[in-house]
Amino acid sequence: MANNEKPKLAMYWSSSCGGCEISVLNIHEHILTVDEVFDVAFFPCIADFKTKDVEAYPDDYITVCLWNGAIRNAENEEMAHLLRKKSMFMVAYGSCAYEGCIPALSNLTSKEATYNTVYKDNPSLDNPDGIIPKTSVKVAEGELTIPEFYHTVKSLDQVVDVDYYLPGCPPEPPQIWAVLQVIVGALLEGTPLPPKGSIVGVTNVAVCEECDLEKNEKVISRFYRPYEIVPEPGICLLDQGIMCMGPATRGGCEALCPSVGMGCRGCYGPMPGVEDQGAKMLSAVASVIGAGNENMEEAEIEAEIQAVVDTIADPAGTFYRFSMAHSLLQRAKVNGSNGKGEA
Amino acid sequence: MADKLTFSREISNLMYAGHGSPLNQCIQCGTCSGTCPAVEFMDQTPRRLIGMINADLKDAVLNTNTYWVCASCYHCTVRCPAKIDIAGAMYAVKRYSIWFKTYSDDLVGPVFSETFMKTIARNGRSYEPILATSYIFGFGAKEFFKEVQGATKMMLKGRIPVLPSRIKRLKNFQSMIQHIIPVGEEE
Amino acid sequence: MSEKYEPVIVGFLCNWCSYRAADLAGTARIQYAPNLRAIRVMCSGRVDPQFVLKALRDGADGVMIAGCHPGECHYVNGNIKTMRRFMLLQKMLTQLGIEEERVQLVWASASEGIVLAEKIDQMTEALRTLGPLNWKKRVLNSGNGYQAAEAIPVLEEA
Amino acid sequence: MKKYAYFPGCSLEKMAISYHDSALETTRALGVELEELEDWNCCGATTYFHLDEILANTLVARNLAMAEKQGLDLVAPCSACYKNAYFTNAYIQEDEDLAEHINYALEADDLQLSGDLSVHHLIEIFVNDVGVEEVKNKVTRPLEGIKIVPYYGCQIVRPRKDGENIEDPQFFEELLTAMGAEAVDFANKTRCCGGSLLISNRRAALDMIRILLQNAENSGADVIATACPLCQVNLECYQAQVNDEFGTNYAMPVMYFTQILGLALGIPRKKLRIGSELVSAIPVLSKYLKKEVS
Amino acid sequence: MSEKKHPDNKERVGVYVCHCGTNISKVVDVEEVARWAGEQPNVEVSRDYKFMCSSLGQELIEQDIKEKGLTRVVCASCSPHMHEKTFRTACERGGLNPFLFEMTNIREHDSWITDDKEAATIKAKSLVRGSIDRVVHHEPLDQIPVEINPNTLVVGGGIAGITSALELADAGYHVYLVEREPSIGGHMAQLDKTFPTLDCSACILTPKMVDVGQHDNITLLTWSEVEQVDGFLGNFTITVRKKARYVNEEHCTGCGICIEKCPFNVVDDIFEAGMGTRKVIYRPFPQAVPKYPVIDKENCVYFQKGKCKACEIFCPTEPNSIDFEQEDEILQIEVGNIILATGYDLFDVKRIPQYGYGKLENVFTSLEFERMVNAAGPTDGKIVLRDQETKPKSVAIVHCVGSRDENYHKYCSKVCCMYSLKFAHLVHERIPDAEIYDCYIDMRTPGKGYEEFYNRLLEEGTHFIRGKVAEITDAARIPEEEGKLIVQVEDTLIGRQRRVPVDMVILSPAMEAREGSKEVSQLFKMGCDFDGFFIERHPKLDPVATMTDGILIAGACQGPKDVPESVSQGAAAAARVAGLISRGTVMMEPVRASIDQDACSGCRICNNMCPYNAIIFHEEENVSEVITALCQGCGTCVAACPSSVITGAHFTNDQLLSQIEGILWDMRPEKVTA
Repeated sequence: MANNEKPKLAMYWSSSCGGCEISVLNIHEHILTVDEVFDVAFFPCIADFKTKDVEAYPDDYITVCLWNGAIRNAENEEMAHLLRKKSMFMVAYGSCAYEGCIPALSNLTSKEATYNTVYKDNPSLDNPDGIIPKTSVKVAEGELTIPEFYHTVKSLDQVVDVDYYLPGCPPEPPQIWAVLQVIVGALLEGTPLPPKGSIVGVTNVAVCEECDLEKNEKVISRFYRPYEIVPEPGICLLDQGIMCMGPATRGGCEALCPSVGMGCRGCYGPMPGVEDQGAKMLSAVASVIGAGNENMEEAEIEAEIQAVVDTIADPAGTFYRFSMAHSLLQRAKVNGSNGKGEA
Repeated sequence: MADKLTFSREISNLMYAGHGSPLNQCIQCGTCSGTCPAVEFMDQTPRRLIGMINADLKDAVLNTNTYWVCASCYHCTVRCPAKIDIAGAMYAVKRYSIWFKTYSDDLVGPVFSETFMKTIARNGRSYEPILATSYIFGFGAKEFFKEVQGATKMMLKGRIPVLPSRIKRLKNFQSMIQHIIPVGEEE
Repeated sequence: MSEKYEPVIVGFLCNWCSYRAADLAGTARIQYAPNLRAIRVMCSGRVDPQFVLKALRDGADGVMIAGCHPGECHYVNGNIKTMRRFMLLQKMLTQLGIEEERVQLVWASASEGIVLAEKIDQMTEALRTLGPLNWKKRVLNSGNGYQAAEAIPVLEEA
Repeated sequence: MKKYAYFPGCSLEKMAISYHDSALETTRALGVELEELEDWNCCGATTYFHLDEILANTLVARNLAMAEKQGLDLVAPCSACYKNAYFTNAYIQEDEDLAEHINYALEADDLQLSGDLSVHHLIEIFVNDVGVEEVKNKVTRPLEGIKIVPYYGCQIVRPRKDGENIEDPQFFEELLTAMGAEAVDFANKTRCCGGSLLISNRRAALDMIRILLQNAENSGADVIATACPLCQVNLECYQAQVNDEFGTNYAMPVMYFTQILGLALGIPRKKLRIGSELVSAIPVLSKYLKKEVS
Repeated sequence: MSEKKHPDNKERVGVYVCHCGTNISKVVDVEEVARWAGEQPNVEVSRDYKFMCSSLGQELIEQDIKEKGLTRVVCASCSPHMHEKTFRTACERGGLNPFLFEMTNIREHDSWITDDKEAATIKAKSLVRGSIDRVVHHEPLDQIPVEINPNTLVVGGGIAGITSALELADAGYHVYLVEREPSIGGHMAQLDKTFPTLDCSACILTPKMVDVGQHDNITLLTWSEVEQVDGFLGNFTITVRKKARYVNEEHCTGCGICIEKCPFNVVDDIFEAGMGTRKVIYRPFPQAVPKYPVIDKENCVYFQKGKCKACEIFCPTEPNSIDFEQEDEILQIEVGNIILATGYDLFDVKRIPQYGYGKLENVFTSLEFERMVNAAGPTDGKIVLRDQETKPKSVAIVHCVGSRDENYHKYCSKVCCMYSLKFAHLVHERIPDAEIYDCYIDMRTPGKGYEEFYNRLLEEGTHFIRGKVAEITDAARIPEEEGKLIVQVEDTLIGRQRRVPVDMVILSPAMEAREGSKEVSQLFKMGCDFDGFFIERHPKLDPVATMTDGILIAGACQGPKDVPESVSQGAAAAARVAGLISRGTVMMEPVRASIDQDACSGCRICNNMCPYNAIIFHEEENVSEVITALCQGCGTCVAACPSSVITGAHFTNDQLLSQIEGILWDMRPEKVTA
């Protein structure tokens, strides 16, 4: 970047909760540095920009685009392509952009089912005519269109090329600052950039390493849902039968959740070399089920194991809470009309 | 392995619910014939009959009386070390010979069977006297006399019915039979 | 493929029992459906659920995991761990709309060539009745392309 | 008290009516209810299997289906009927194809058979359900000093029923001992009586009967107990023919085990139709019958 | 999007498709497969050849490695269990690490199971593609040397076990011989004569037993049972329970006075097969090794009622050898190899009621007869009926009692024909005027001098009846049958049922697997078939080894056998072990798990995955570690590790995932037209 202009920062949200935007402000006084280093080129959440403004920018005009949110509909995809075109660095910011996160859980069901829940059978709404969104509708003034709602939720990198990933739901302040530093450093001091595709602000060891709870050999004879048990302090939650994705999740968060007695949900995504975080955790958890041994009759073994398996209410939702869109199967095979993924 | 329909194959096919081993598993050990309580009255022992079936000696097999002498006591079947349902096989040969009318006329068995079946098809239940008339000619005068003697004695003791009994839902019963094979029409 | 649909099964056979059972089936010239494509692992306990999902995603219509009978595992109890994983996996697969018949766990000792052959025949038939899975094309609508829900081939759940 | 669908079979209507009556008497005395199958049909005996296996099984299936409809297990006093019922019932479960054929035929009489009822021979009711001990307790007239042949015949124990000792069964002996009688060790207890041959091959049948009578006499028995009308008629009604044929002079009473049991339970002999047999059992039983008078 | 490392440097793979004569090529279009393989990514060269396992076939591979600089080799032929070793060594000769080779099974798994050429060829292609994509991810590995402990455990002191023990001991290696009875000798010690040479069993066996008893290299543990087996080839740890004898082996001289003085007799069901009695303190038979007696606690009046002690009172040794306080000892033994020679049981003839055993008193079992004709036996070798005096004038011998019978044992017990003939001979010899009827299904006498022995019996005048005996009864029909046993059988050669009246019947029961052999096979972590016999590694080429390295089998525990066969197997097993020991170390497959210490988070999921306890946890570093020496390579921990930091060498995730992808090459959306 030979020019002496300030680098341009953009942040856009697609299918997400908005927590990521807030998290940016969480970097406290650093936000001032950000302000002095960057010009904000596009940030609908804090300043009024229109899409046409962005369209007007020359390509690669924006230095860094922090994209948060999953790809849920045609508009999301459109904007993704646009911002990709206009930005030098596209950062998948937060779990939704990285691997689908909560929005992608709707991949367990169908578009119709989602519509039904949102527009039809839902106690809180009043829609006697059962109207559901159509991509285009004719009115007196002419034709109105809204973006198409996709059947399958995707992560950002499933639609556009992504330079860096910043996992977390939302990312933790130190990480955010870290990734901005990296880029700023590169721009101002010309320090080398991490290789394209890097996941920044994380460690390469699972959460357990950062978790101080005492871990023992695991033999789990039943699982508890958070409301069913008060965890014994100081002891590994998984050892107590409380589901904790820590073992299958990248570190970097300082094990925030486990340290306060809440099992890790896995928002930092899979470990290096893991194709499917959910499957891996499933395998680990099942392996330490304390049921069945080689001296029992097959039927007994099955019965014992089944009893424990029954205490895991919603495996798909538990193991894929954040990584559905990036999982191997990516979505459920569902009957288009009644979308329930569960059988 | 050839798919031409051999006699042995035909017989096996007739053993529909026969849940034993196929006939070609026979090791010719003779347990069946050693067991058989009626073997002395057979012109071929059951073992030989199996052997002959496996050798496709169709006519030779059908010309024996062996399968009609079989009292279907299943003693051979339960002892067979190859788990062949020998009594079942005997039935199969009986069926074959009745269907293709290959049995010799001096045999009482088939005639009896047919009458028996007709009686049931007609009444839904069997009835000894009717049966008697149908096979009695199969006997010499002496036996005939004896039969009657015995029969009369039983009659006196009230052990032979005077009239045949019939079942109520006879029509359904008969059409049930029709569903399987067209026999038993009232002629 | 066009005239009669031939399902493709990826089989994970343990080195000591089921792979040998398959060898035996061959040596004994037992004729059975050629639809299973075997991958040898040392123990059914090596089968990572990722493998199963990978196979389904990459186009398999079904996955068979085969090991030694419980109590006969060459590694004492590897197959018990397989059972644990398999049963939890099955529960999750139902949530993902994948019929039970598509992923099966079977036992076959080294001497049970016939047993394995029968299991493979049965599974092949079961899959034939279920029809093709063809995940990427029929469920993900090939690669990353999008498609409205209406266009998604509707597969009734079991 | 346990209740069963009771399938008497053709013989018990007349020929073996004493079996029929004594069966009802004894079961009642021991608290078992037999409800006669309404509109039962002939099961085809062994003969129908000469003609068509599916048809034969269908005849049997009709009776089974009617019992199933009433939600009762089936009891047959005739060994041939029992064997047919037992195996048709088993095949129905094993063999879907057969089940399909049969049920198709049964539609003609608005019946269906799933095959999940169980089928018992009458004697099994006393041995398994009532139990030998219970019988013992109910005996009011122990038959001490009488030697009885426990004659099983073929089809109670054959063809194979898994896990049972079908070559040297013991339950009949146990039952007789419970009545206070002495069960003689009868080598030919499961040897065929030739019943089904009487018509087709008389010589054979008579010879087979002879062998049994001989064995019975040699073993010093007073009476032969049977659990099958065919065996009974054979062994008894044809003794005369046997004697003529082979110049022997057997006079061996042959009774239904239910008649003997009834006696031991103190049921009056008329009700058991003791005396309707051709070779009278009265002499052998006289001392127990006297008790009846006093 | 996980950072999966794809090998940027393109590998050079050689693919070789074998015709296996016509075994493969008659169903699979091998030329086509080879041609097609050539077009697959990373493939440098691909060929088809008549016999890849032939030396010429192997040379092909070696040349290509040298000339075409192959870095990976795939061979599509038979099962890896058949020829993996062969081709690995070929690669090695070619200068390529043997583990850069992958085998594709297109024979057992393909050409032999279908005749659908098209389907078979498609299947072959996908299997080959799977291997290609897999082998690209292979890494060079070195086999792991394992030290072999030179001591050997032999389980079972029958003739097979005795032979193994002596062979090894004479070769200078130490042997622990464990026998659960009070004396070694096994079934052979119960026999009188051995066919076909008719030399006295005891005369040839006793010297060997004595050798075992006195051999410096043999630790003899009788009246003992193996309770636990840990470890693996080269280093087993065995836990043995040495049951209390109540006789102190240090002091006992085996004088036998205690036995003499013991006032109580009990029926000897084991050695005398119920034919004779023994004292409560006893030695199974006079030539027993070791000589020390055993007190049968259940029947000992002192143990039951608290008085007697006759044995102690009369024991002449100082200090007294009787020790009522003695307790079971638990011993730990370290060995490198195990030979199982646990022998067989005899079929329980009571299971065939129609043969009347137990009901008809003069029906005997073969073992009873063996004891009877044994000069040292209960009747001093006299052949008599149960009444102990009457000589039978006629004897029937019944073959195949429980053998060749789907109701009991499908298999042929192999030895019965011969020992039945032996019985016939012995009766001829001892009761020259007796009529002997030998009822057989087929006369099976394959063996040196066996058929000749059969001929000899024909000359001696045995009446042979070809037919399986239907029943044995005492229900006479004619005067000649009165008071006799009647053997009812079809003489199949004349096609008539015969009723043969005899005084004595000898049943020749099947040999069956020892009761509890299934438990034994689990204890030793090896296979046993449905009849309960132990499974050999290869039925033809490897009859004494098992699927479990370091565990061998000999004698009748592997299947029915006669003495000569058992002996040769005993020797063969010993030779195997001796060979291993002399090598000192064995090379083991490097298929082992290892944990990336830097990436392990210490979650401890894997800690109790390992059946061999090869995984340990380091508290201070908070990481787990696999002890390579203990790891057996099953890969269960690899599958369990939630962060994929455990690698299973030669079965890595990359290798297997790529194989899956490859095997499904024809199922990719663009290829599927469904």
